[in-house]
Amino acid sequence: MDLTLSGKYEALQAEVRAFIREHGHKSPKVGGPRRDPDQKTRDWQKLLVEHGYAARTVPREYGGFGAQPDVLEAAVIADAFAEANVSQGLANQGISMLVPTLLEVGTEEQRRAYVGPTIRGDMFWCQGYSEPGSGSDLASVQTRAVLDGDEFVVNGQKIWTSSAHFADMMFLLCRTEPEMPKHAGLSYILLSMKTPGIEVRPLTTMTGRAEFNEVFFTDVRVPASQIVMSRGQGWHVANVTLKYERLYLGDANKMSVRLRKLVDLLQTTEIDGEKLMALPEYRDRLLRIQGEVMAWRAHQLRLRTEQADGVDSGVKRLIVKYGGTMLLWRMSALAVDAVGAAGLPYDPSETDDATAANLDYMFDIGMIIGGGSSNIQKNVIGERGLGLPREPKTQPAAAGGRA
Amino acid sequence: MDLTLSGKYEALQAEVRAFIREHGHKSPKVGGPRRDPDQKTRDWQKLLVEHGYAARTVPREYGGFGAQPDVLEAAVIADAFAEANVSQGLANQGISMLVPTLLEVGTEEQRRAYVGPTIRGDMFWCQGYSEPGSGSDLASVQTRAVLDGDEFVVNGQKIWTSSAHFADMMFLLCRTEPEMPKHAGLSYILLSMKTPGIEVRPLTTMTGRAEFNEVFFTDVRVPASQIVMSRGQGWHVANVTLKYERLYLGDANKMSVRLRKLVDLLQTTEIDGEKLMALPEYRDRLLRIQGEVMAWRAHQLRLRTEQADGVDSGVKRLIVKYGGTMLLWRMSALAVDAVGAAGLPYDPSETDDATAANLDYMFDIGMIIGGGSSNIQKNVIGERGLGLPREPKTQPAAAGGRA
Amino acid sequence: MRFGLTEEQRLFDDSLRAFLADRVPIETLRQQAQTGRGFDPAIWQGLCELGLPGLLVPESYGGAGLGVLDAALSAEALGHAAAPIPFAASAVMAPLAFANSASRDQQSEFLPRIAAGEMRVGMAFAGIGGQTGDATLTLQGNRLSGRVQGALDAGEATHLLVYLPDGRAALVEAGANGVSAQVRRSVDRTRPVTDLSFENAESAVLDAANDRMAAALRVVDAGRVMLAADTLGAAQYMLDQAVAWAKERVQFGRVIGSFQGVKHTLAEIVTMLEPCRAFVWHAAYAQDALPDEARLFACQVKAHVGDVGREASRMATEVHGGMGFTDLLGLHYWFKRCTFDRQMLGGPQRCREEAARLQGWKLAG
Amino acid sequence: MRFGLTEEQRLFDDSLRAFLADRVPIETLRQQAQTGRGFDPAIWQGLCELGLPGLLVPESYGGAGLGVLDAALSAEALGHAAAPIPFAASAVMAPLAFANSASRDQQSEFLPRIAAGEMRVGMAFAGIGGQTGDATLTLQGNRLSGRVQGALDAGEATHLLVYLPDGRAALVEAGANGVSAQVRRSVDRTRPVTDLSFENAESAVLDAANDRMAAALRVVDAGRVMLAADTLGAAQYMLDQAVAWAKERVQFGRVIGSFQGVKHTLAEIVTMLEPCRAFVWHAAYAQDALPDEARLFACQVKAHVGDVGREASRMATEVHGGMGFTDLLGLHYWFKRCTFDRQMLGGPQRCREEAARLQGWKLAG
Repeated sequence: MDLTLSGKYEALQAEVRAFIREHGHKSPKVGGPRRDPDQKTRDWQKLLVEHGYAARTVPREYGGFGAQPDVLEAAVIADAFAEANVSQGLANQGISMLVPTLLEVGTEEQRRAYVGPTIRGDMFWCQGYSEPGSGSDLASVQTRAVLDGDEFVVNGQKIWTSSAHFADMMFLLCRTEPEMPKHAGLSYILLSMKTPGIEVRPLTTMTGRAEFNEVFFTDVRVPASQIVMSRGQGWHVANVTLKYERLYLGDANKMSVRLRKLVDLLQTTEIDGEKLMALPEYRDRLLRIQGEVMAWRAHQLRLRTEQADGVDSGVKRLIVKYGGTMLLWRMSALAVDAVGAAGLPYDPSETDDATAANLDYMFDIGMIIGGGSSNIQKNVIGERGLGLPREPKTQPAAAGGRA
Repeated sequence: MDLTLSGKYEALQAEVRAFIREHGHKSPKVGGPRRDPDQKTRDWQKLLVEHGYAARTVPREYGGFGAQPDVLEAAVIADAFAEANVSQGLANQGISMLVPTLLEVGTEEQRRAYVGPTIRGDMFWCQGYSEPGSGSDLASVQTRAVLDGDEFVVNGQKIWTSSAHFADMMFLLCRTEPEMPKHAGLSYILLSMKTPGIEVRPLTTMTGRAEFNEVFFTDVRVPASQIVMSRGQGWHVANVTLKYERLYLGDANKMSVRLRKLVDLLQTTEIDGEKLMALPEYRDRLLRIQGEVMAWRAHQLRLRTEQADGVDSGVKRLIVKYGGTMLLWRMSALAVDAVGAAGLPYDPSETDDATAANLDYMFDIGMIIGGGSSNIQKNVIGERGLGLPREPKTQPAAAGGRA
Repeated sequence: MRFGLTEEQRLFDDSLRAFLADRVPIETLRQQAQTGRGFDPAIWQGLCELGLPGLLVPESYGGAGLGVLDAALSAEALGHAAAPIPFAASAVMAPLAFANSASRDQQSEFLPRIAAGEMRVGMAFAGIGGQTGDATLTLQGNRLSGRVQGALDAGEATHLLVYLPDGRAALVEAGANGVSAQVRRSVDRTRPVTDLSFENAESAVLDAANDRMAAALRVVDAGRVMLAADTLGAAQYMLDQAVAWAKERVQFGRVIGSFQGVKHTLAEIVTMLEPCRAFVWHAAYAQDALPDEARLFACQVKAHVGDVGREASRMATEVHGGMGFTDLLGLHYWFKRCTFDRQMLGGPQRCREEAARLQGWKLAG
Repeated sequence: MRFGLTEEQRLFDDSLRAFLADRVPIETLRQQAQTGRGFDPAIWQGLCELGLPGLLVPESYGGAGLGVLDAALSAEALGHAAAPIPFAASAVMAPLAFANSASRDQQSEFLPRIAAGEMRVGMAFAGIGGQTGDATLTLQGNRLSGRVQGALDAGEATHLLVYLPDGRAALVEAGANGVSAQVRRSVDRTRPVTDLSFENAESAVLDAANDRMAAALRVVDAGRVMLAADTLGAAQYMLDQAVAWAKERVQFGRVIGSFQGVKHTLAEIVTMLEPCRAFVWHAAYAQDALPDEARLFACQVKAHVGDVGREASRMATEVHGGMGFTDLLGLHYWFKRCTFDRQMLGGPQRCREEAARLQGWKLAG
């Protein structure tokens, strides 16, 4: 264990701080609205990639900075940005999930074509996984892709597709071998959202925003070379992606940022002239949350070290999404209680503290559900993490619904 | 809704208070040790039955007081005893579970033979349900009773049998029709613990006390007339009993008594010179618990009114055991935190506050597990209470254990 | 003694719920949510015919002369329907305010109009009740000045009744000189919150109570019980929907309600929610019949049901999976109903703090 | 930088755990539980050979000169084994007390004896550390009088080290004149608590620190981290056992671990417990390397792991059904280990209160 900054890291810290002093004014607002990134955001992303403050460990040949994984470097950079309240760049499904997936199982051509533009913010991805009838039971997706010459012809419907209304590309899980058992009949295909036959309809959520979409495919033709790995291996690839999603969704840095905001909120908000921090129940809840955040922060440092060492973290990794999203929701719940009745007015296009609290409070429930609901997460933790037996197959008679 | 005391109830209240003033000194200690009741306890019980303060609604022909069910009468009596901190008499499995079961489904002979002595404290019962291999899956019990002439011959083993070391009688769930499907092959038999062939071995629990026993049966002969209802109906009878157990185990009066004790404890205990009640986290937890106790207390009044009206309370009744035992455990957990480090010395034969707190804290876990674990309770609530479908039958292949 | 509802209460509840089921379908909710003003004239008219606005108004003034428990049953039904109409302030707290603090003349003037449904009263509290936000009100004679945020039921109110920190209340007409009301769409699109400001506005001052502050707190308490009842109804609706969904939705070849994960979640919801019903009844009854315990009940029921409502509404949403998170089923209207109720008139934190002070449980300095 | 263990730490941990697995079978635990004095000479001897008592003693005094993190790893291993031997006070807090507050001469006299395992130190705190119970100690010169309850590791101690409210510490020999120790079997039969009383007892006063109170609190903090680590080990053991049980026990024709009810319970335990490991490491490391954050880490890790230990140990017991509740499997020894750790040196409530004060988060009066 060594969390001290040796010479090399002190130098990096100084470098990042100098960068922020010089360029920080170009940063978009931290925790800004969840929408199509504007030019300012894209420019900022390029600057970060160029300096190695984003996509730091992506190899140079694919447009990254090519640094060796180093958990302290990552922490030094993250801390410097956080202390200056400056954006650490884009965090989206393309960067957090597709890029590591392609680096792990993509072809050389796919990496060269997609990694660079994605990390620079020039190419946005959406995830074509869930369908109306396939939520928790992801492997049951019905969207079909039939090989016709050297093209797949895609028909079907996806749902919960965030960013589809402005994404350039989609990574799509679809059925190519309908005669195979359900997990063995899937493929994972990359396609342009500009391909003819794709229709995107916005899907409004409880937040009042259209954070998701439904996507309809009618005879959408995609070159066969756009498959990742090969036919029937889509379930494997999807699970590689989900592994990264699980980490992305329980991010401890997000907890740290929120914790700091909560402390502020409780130190500045009053009820009938008393500061919330002076009211016992508010303070107690903050203290408990602080303890939990400290635990998850340490856990994340441990995971990053293991990742840098090339160790498979097993159950330690599998718990992050479930544990992290639940804690984040409890943090937004405290924020909602802090803004109280005066925070009830709500227009989801605003960005003030009260709106952010109420928006997070609802959006976080989407995060708990999305990417595998808590029940699915607990199955995964129990089965893959602890080696517990799967739910036994049921007798066919019991399979029917009962109204 | 009418919680006022009309004339009749005011008179009852005055009567009970007068009784307590005159006889209260004969009461055993409230919440005393969990062991074979002594003569003082038995005498007190008889006095209560005689005056109708225990077994009040049990018909006179079976030795009770024969009053009509009246939720307010019960509340007036309970409150008067509680405010005077005087014992309300015996609460054991015979009185709380077997007596109502016999009144519901027993024969006239059985009621006459057993109800009176049981409510007077002259006859103690133990419950022969669980077996080493049949805990949650109670219907799988293997203890056999084979009819031989006009006697059943019982062989097998029971476990978790509280009071077996001093009980006079047992109500036994056993298998009489091994060729029938498991739920249809059971019978419910009443037998004397003095019958030859019964061996009782104490079973020590985490509390350090032998609160339970193992009971071994070797060719134990029981008259065939001792069956309740008929052969193969044991599962039905057992469920009648369990219905009463579920109420008994989540008793809101126990919560009220504990709440009062907790308030005392927090107002008298200090850490480094500060009263616990003045320390925010202790006080907050007490306040939250108080709110929950108020809810369960009201819920119990509602259930009693429904019971008096002959209404089947459905899911309202099914939630009591799970919800009540969990809350009671959280109450004892707060008591343990209140006595703190100074409360760690532990001799389970003592009865001081610290020992009681630590003992309850462990025994309450037994209460959560006993009479159907929380998982079983939640199945029952979901299936019988909310009408959700049962777990589908699994394919035989999946049934085997996996180590 | 009986702990339960009377036959009359059941019948009234049935007819109210039948009316709401008929008149507040999800399409109506969605339309009302566009305005967010918490008032639908047609529904209001129907509720007036049922006598809802006059529930607590004495019979001598044209009301039904019923009690807080009757009002709580109605609040539960309204929460269950997520009905976009004023109730807690307009039909419960305001009549109580008049009963507790108004002169005989004031009662004669206003209570019949409330009972008839022609007068709808938005209410706000300054410095009592545990609201966050601005609250600076002053009275000079009968002239009201200052601001207060977070008024309840003020979306289409004809009158505004505001409490000052000293327990006096001032009634103004909504459109009068010097009165301005900014109606703001809230998280809960079925009920707005309104920011009020007054500049030397003419008011009727309600100050006939022997103990002003005690009278004011009784009004707050009744409001808290109403909000708890509303949450109970909304959370019960979400549970009902989640149970129905769990019986229909198939995943992995089984209806999801047959999985213990879902089944146990629903069991947990009902285990925490069902005792809240008796608690709300008891707390409501206490407002009329148990004066020594009324405040403790009001604080604790608001806090406890608020906490249960939060958990139950999240868990019921989770049972619906992604569909619960979208607008497609409209389930979120009930989730937000719970959110609104929780924050209004003091959240659980604040209510428990009041409960502690009531009982003399003081913190160390 | 690395957030993880070194190869040396892993190797030491492996050998310690192998020793404990070999030497502390359940039969030994049961025998020790009869005495409840928390000391088994054979195990102690083996641990001395592994160098455990001298882990934190500087090399110049015959110890290993390692840090609080190394000690925390050992505490976790001891908790995992429910080892009935003194550690937190005797092998961690006492050496730190000498390092922080003793004179050079005192260090020379006592530290080598601690490292050699011939001196075992029971410790108690009066007026600091958040203990409940009696605590009235006074020093006149080097003469100690008064009483203090709840001493740790004093079951078979050769010496007793007690802290006074002003941060000074006094060391006495266990058998000396005027010293009496009442060893009391605790809920946790693997570790007793001891009530001490002194009557004009001769002591060595440790008072060489520049800031007495800060020095004393560093000792408390290290002890809190040890107790958290012990809980982590004990709760991990219970989880391991519950997982194994869930894979073996058959009910309703299936191993119970295939039911979501059981599976999800185990998933919840590991989700709360596993991050505690990194938290304990971080907190332990902070004691040596991050002075500005050391106290906050110690308070919060004690509180959080104490809460997790309570829930995890109950849930793991529940997974075992009735068997978990009996003495048959002996699982309760670990449950009680968690109970003991939680209460010693301040429970979660007290520790979080200290964390709040540290950060200037004051309550309203």
